[in-house]
Amino acid sequence: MTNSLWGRLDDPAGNAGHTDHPPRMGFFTDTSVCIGCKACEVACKEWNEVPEDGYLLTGMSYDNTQQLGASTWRHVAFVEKPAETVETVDLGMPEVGLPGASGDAGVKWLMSSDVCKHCTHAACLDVCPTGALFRTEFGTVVVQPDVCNGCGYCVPACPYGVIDIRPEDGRAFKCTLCYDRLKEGQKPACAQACPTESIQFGEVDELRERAAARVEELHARGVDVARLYGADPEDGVGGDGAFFLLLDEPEVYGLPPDPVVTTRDLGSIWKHVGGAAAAIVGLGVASFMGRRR
Amino acid sequence: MARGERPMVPDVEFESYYGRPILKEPTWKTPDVPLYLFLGGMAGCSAVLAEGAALTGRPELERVARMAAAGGAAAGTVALVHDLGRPERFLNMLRVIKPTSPLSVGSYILAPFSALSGAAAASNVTGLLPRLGRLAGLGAAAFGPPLATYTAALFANTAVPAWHEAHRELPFVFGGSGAQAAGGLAMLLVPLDQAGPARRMALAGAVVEIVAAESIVLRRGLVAEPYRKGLPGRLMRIARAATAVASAATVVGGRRSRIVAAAAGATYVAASVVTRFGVFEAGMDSARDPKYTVVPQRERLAARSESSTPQR
Amino acid sequence: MALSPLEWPVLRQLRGPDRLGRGKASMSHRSETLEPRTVEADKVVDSVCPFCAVGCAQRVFVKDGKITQIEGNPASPVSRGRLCPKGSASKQLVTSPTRVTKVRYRRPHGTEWEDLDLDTAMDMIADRVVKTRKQFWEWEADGKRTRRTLGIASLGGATLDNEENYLMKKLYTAMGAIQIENQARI
Amino acid sequence: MAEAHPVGFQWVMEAKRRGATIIHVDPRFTRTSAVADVHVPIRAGSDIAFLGGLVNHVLTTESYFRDYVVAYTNAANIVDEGFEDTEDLDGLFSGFDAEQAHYDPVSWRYQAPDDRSPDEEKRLQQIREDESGGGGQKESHVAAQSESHGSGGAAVPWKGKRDETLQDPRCVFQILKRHFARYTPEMVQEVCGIAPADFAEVADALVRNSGRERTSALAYAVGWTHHSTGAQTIRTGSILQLLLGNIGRPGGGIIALRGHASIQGSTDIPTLFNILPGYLPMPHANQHQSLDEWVRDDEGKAGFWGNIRSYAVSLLKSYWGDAATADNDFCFDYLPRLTGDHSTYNTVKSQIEGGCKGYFLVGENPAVGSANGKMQRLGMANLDWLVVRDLQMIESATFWKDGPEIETGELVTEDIGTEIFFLPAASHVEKAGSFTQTQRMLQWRDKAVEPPGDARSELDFYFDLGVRIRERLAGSTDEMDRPLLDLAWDYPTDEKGEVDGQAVLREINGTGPDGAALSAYTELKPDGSTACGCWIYCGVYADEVNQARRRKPAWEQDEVAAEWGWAWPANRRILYNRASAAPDGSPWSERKKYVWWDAEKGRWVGRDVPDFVPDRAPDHVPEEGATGPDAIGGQDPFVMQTDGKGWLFAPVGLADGPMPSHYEPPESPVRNPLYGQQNNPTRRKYAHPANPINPSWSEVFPYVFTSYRLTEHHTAGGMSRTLPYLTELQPEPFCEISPRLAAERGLEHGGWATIVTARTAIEARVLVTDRVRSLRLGDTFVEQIGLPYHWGRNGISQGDSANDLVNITMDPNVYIQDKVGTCDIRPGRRPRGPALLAFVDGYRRRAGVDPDDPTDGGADR
Repeated sequence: MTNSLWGRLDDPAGNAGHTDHPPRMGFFTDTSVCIGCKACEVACKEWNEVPEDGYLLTGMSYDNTQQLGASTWRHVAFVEKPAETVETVDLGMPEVGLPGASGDAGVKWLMSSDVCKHCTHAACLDVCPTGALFRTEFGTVVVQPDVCNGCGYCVPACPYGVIDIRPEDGRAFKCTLCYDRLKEGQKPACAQACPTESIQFGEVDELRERAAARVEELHARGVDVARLYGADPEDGVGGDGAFFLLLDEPEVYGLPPDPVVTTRDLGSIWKHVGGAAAAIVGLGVASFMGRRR
Repeated sequence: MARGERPMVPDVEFESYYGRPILKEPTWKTPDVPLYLFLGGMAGCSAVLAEGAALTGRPELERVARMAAAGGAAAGTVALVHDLGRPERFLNMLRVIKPTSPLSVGSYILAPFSALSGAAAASNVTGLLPRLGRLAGLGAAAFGPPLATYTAALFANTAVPAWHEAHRELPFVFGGSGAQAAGGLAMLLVPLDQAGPARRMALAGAVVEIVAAESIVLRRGLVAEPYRKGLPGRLMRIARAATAVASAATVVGGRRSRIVAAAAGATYVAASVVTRFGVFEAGMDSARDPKYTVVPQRERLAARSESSTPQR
Repeated sequence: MALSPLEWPVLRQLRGPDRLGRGKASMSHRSETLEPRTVEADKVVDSVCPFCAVGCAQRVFVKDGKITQIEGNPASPVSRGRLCPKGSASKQLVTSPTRVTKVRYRRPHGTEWEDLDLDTAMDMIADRVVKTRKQFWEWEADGKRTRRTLGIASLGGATLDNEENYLMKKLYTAMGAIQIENQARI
Repeated sequence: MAEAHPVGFQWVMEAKRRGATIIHVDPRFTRTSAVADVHVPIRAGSDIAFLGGLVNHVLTTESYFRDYVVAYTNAANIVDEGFEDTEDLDGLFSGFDAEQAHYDPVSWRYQAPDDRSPDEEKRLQQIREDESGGGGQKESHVAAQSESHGSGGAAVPWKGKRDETLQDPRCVFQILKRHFARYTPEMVQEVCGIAPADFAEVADALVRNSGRERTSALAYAVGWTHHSTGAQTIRTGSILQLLLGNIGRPGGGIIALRGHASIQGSTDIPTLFNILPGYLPMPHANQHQSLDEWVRDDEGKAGFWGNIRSYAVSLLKSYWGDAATADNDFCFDYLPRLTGDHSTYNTVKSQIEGGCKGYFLVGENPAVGSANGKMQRLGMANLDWLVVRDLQMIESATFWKDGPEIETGELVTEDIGTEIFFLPAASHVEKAGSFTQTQRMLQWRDKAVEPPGDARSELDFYFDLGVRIRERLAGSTDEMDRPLLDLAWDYPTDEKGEVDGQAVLREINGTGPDGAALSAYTELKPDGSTACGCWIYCGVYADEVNQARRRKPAWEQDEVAAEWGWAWPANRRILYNRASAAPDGSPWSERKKYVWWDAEKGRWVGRDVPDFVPDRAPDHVPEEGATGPDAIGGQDPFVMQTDGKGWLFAPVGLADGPMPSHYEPPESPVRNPLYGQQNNPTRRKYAHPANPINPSWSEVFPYVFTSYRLTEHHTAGGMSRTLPYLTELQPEPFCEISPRLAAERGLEHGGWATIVTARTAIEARVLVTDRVRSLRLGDTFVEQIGLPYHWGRNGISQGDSANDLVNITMDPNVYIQDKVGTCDIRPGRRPRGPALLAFVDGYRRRAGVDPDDPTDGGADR
C-alpha cells in the first residue's frame, strides 16, 4: 500500500485492483490556445445529458457558468487583466500614446476550460463511503450514479472544489472523462468538440511529454508566464490526470496553488482520533475512580 | 454580482477568481450534521458512562446513560440518513469498507454501536436478557469512544482548511465535547448521589475540549481565523463561555445542589451542541473564502521554494 | 441490486487486489457493462452543421427513429470533427421540446393562435397567393413591360438548402414576384 | 473569427503554431484578440481609412509585389482624361450628380484605344449615345446590379492602353498613389484612433509576410460589410492584396466569413431580388426587354463571363423546359423585370405603405434580425397575410401580441389585420439537401429522421405550393399565368410525396441534349440544347454522381482535399490560381507552389483545378477580335474580368467610385478628417418617419454603438435563445462599455443602461470592461458601445433587440445597412409603455431631428 494515499504513484488503476488495464488516459488543457468558445461545456452536456445550470448574467466577463459543479463538468473561466507593459521598439514616431485612455498596455483576456482533475490520489474517491466513486481501468475517477447515496462527503474532500451534489437529484456528479466513450475507444465529448485543440485527450504519459514540450516552445517564444499545473507526479495529489498549461498563477483561474490530497494526513488523523478515543476511555475510567458519590 | 463593482481580479494580498471560493462549500445540511456530531459524541461517551455505572453499581446513572447512548445513536442515525441526498440508499454505506473514508469507518462503528446500545438499553428497560444486555453494553462502550471521535476525522479528512488543518486537535475537541455532553446529560437527569462520575466526566471533557479548541486557535494561524470570527467565532465563544460557567458551577455546587447540577449539566449539553455548530460553521466559512485556501498554500509554496529549487 | 451476496463489494475487496475498495472491487454491474449510447445506433447519418457557414461535418446517430447524438465528423478536412458550442448544441436544436410541430393560425384581428390542419393551411396559402398576385399584377411601369407582382415578398434562404432556394426562386420568378430576399442582404 | 467562426478559427491557430502573425483589427477586444499577436482597436466604420493607410504604406515604401502588380493587375492601364479624383473634388469623383445622388461612371473608364477594333468602335459609339441620352451605363448601378458581379466582373468596353513602366501620370498606379497619399499614419490615427506605432506594426508584418515566398490573408465578416461604404471596404482589401500579390495564391486571399449555413448558396442560387442563379442579373425593365438586350453587356467579352448567353438560355430551359424555344426567346419574357430597388428594406417600406400584402418568412426573423425592427414590425402588421416557416415560435410570428409596439400602444392587437400562418419547418437532419459553405463548397446532408408533426422541408412546401397554385390556374388563358403553367415543375416524389432533392440538384447541375448530367459549364450551349439551373454549379452532378456528397476522409487526401464535397466553379478550391504562378508559368516560389504550366504536357497542372483555360500557354496572345475564353491571354489570370486583370481601380461596376474613399457613417460624432464630404455621397437614404437619423456631430448622441454576435448565440436567436445549453452561457442582453464611459455617465457594472437613438431606446445590462477602449482621435476621445444583437421577446432569455436601434441607410452597391450609429447612454432601465415614445421624442427634439426630413443627418453639403 505504499503510495496508496499520497505521493508519486505511477499506476493508479493497478493500485485500485485493475489488472491488465489500458494506459492511464487524461486531458492536457492548453489554455494558451483556448478561445473561450465553450464548445466543451455544451458538448459535455449534450453527451452526458447534464441539465442546464441556471440563467444568470454574472458580470464575470463572459463567464456565466461560474464554476464546476454537479451540472457543469466543463467550465470556461474568463479572466480580464491589464496586460503587462511590454517594451516597445522605438519607431521614431511622435509620442502620441496608445489608444487606451490611460496609455496603458491594454488588456489580456485569459480563458481556461476547467474540468475534474482526475487526481492520482483522489480525495473524493477516498472518502466516498459507498464505493460510488471509483478508479476506473483508465485511471480516471468516476461516480457511479447507481450507487451514490448523496452523502456529500466527496464535496468538501475535493481540494479543487469540483464535485458537487445536484440538489434536485440528491446525488453527486462530476466529469466522468466520458467513461462510456472511452470504453469504445472514443474521445471524450469535450476534447472531440474543442475547435483549437486546447483540450487534448490521450495517454497521460504522452500528454505530459507534450505539455512539457509546449511549455518549452512557449518559453522559447518569450511567453515566460506559461507554466504547467497538475502535471507533476510529485505534487500534493500525485499529479492530475487532467492537467493544464496556464498563463498566470493558478488562483487567478480559481485553482488552488498547491493542492494536497487530504489523505496525505490520514495516518495522523486516525492516530489523533485513536488518541482522543483512548483519552475518552481514560477519562471514563478516571471518572469512576475516587470518591463514590 | 455586486452592483457597480467591476469584478476585476483584486490585487490585494492574494489573487482569486472574482473572489469566488476555490472549494465547494460542504453540502451537509444543518442542523442534521452538527446535530449528528453532537449526538454521536454524546451517545458514544454515554455508553462508556453506562458501562462504568453498571460496573460500579449506579443503576440510575446506568439507565440514563444507556438511554442516552441508544437514543443518541438512533437519533444520530436518523439525522445522518436524513442528510443523504438519496436516503433510500443508506444501506449502500455498508457496501464497501474503506479505511480511507471516515464515513465508511464511521458507518461500521455507528451500525454496531446502534445495535449494541439499543440492545443494552432495551434489556435495561425491560429487564429481559440481562446478561446479553450487559454484553451488548460492553460492546457499545467499546464502540463508544471511536463513535465520539471519528466524526473529527470525518471533518478533518476534507480539503476544508479550518477542519483539515485542525486534524490533530479536532478529535480532542469532539471527544472532550462528547464527554462533556454525556456527563452533562447525566448531571441533568441523574440524582446527585449517583452522578459523581458524570460530573467528573463532564468536567474533564470540558477541560480537554477547551484546551484542544484553544490550541487550534493558537497553533493553526490563518486557517483558525474562522473559529474566532463571524458566526462560528460567536458560536465558539458562547460554547466556551457556557462550558466555563457550567464547569465553575459544577465545581462549586455540582455535588451539593441538584438544581445547580441539573443547570450545569444542561449547560454542558447545550455548550456541546453549540461547539459542533461552531466547528461546522467555521469549516463552512473557511471553504467560502478563497483566502483560506490560497494564502496558506502560497506560503507553503514560498517556504518550499526557499528551501529548495522550485519543483513546479 | 439483485446480485449474489458473494458479489458484496466488501467480499470482493477481501478476495481481490483492490483491498481498499477504491477501484475494481467497488464497480457496479452498470459500470462493468457500460457502453456509449452511440454503439446502439441503428444508423449514422452524414450531415452538416446548420448554424454558420464554416460547414462543419456532423455525424447524426439515430436509434428507433430518434436522434441520440450529433457530433463532429473527424474525416472533414474543414472541421476535423470539431464543433463550436452552437454546433455542439445541434441535438438540442432538433430535439427541442419547444419546437412548434403543429400549424398555428392567427386570423385577421385575432387575439390568440388557433389550430389549423396543414392541408387546409396549404390550400388557404395557395388561394391567397393567387389572389394577391392578381390584385397587384403589373404588366408595365412607366411604359416599360415589367410582367410582375409587387404584392408578394419573401425573406429567407440563407439557412436553407440550395435545392430549396432554387425551387423558391424558380416558383417566385414564375409567379412574377421579385421582392425575394434573404439574410445575404442583411 | 474566434467569436463567430470558432471551428474555422482552428486554422488560424494552426497558422499561429507554425509561426504566422495574427493581427486582429476590431473595435472591441474579442476572443479573437485574446489569442492574436496584435489587437488593434479601431473606431467602428473607419476601416477604409485604416486599409487605405496600408495601401498608402505599401505604395510609398514600394513594398508592393512589382512583378505581380505589373502583369496581373490593371496598374498599368491608362484612365480616361476626364477622370477627376477625390483629391480634386474634396471627396467626390468626377461624374457626380448631386440631385440624383449618384455617379455617371463614364469618366472612370480606361482610355479608349487609338486603334479601335470595329467592336470597340461600336462600344464607344454606344457610350457616347448613353452620355447624351442619359441611359445605359448609368443604369448599371441601379437595382444593385453591382452584385451581379458576384462571379464575374463588370464589363469594360476595351482592354485599354497600358504603360507597364507605371510612370504615366494617368495610369492606374499613379492615380492610386495620389488618391491614397493622404491616408498617412497620422491620418489613420485621427480617423481610426489607431496609434502610429500600432499601425506601423501591422504594416510591417503585412509587408514582411507578402511577396514571392510568403502570403498573407485577410479574413472579414459583416464588420466590413455592414456599412454604407461596405462594398468599398472590401475593395480596399482587394487593392491591398493585389498590390501585395496575395490573390490566387495559397495562404493568401480575402476570406469572407459568412454567417449562415448556406448564405453563400442562397447568393449563388439566389433568393435575392436583383440576380438569378449564377449571378445572372434580373432583367431591368429599362434595359432588358429581350434576350439579346439582357446579355448584351457581357456577351462576347473576354473571359468566361463572355459566354453569358449560354448560361442564360440554359437557365431559361431549366425553368420552362420544352416551352422555352429559340422562337420565343427561350421564354425570356416570362421573367419579371426590375425597375429599381426591390430589396428587403424597400419592401418593408412598401408593406407599411400598403403596396405589398403577402409575405413569406422562411427561416428569417426580421423583427429581431433586421435593422430598424420597428419598421419590420409595422410592415408585417399591415399585410393581408404572412407565412412564417421556422423551428421555433419567433418574434416575427408573434409581434401582433407581444411586440414592443404593442407595449407602447403604437399597435393594437385587435387592429392588426394580418392573417398569419405559422408552418413548422424541418430541421437540417430531417431533410436531405446541400449547403454551400463560406468557401463556395457544397456539402450534401443525408436525411436522418422524419420531421415531427406538421413540420416539412422548404423543398416540400414550395413544391406543394407550386402544385396547388398551378391547380388553381389550370385552364387559365390569361397571359399572366403562362409562366406558372409552363413551368417545369414535375419533380420525382417518394411514396410520402416528398421531393427528391437530388433530382433538383441534378436540374441545377444541368443536362445535355441527351438528357445526361453535364460535367462542366464549358459544355453549356446558347442554342437551347442544354439546360442548367445554375451555371456555376454545373459539374456538381457530373457523371450522374452527387459530387457534393463526397466524403473522402481528410487523412486520405492532401490539404486541398479536392474529394470532399464540391466547390464551384469546377471544384476549384482557390480562385484565380493562375496567379500562383509567375507570368512565365513557373511557380513564384517553391514554397508557394500551387498551379503551374507544364510545358511538356502543354497544360496547367498542380494541386488544384487550374482556374484557367487548361492548355492556354503563358505566352499566348489572343487573336484580334477573339471573344469569350478565347480572348484570355496567357498572362490574364483574372478570367472572369473582361480584361483578365485584377482591378486596383474599378473603371465600371461600382456605384460609389472607382476607388475607395473614407466617408463617415451616416451617424457619426466626428467630422470626416479626410474630405469635406462627410458621408458616402451615394449612400441610399431611407426616407421614412420611422427611420430618423441622428444628426452628425450631435451632442445629444455623442457615442458610437455597433452591434455584433457572441459565440454562444446565432443571429436573431431563434436557433440559440431557445436552447437551454446556449442560453445559460449568455443569458441576457448586455452592452459593453469602457471604464471611462462608465465614469462619465455613472453606469454601474451589472446595472442597467438605456441606450437611446432617434429610432427608439433599448435597455441592457452593463458590462464595464477594459476590453472596450476609449479611442483617442486627435484631441478628443470617442467612446464605443458594443451591443450583441441576439435577443428579442421570445425564447428562454428575453430582452430588447439591438437592431431596433440600427438605422437603415444603405450601401449604394448592395443595399446593405450601416450598423454603426450614434446614441446616448444613461443609467437605469428604459421607460415603459407610451412613456418610451415620449422619452425618445424628447431626444429627437433636443437633437434637432428635422421632422420633415428625418433621414437627413445634416451632413451633406
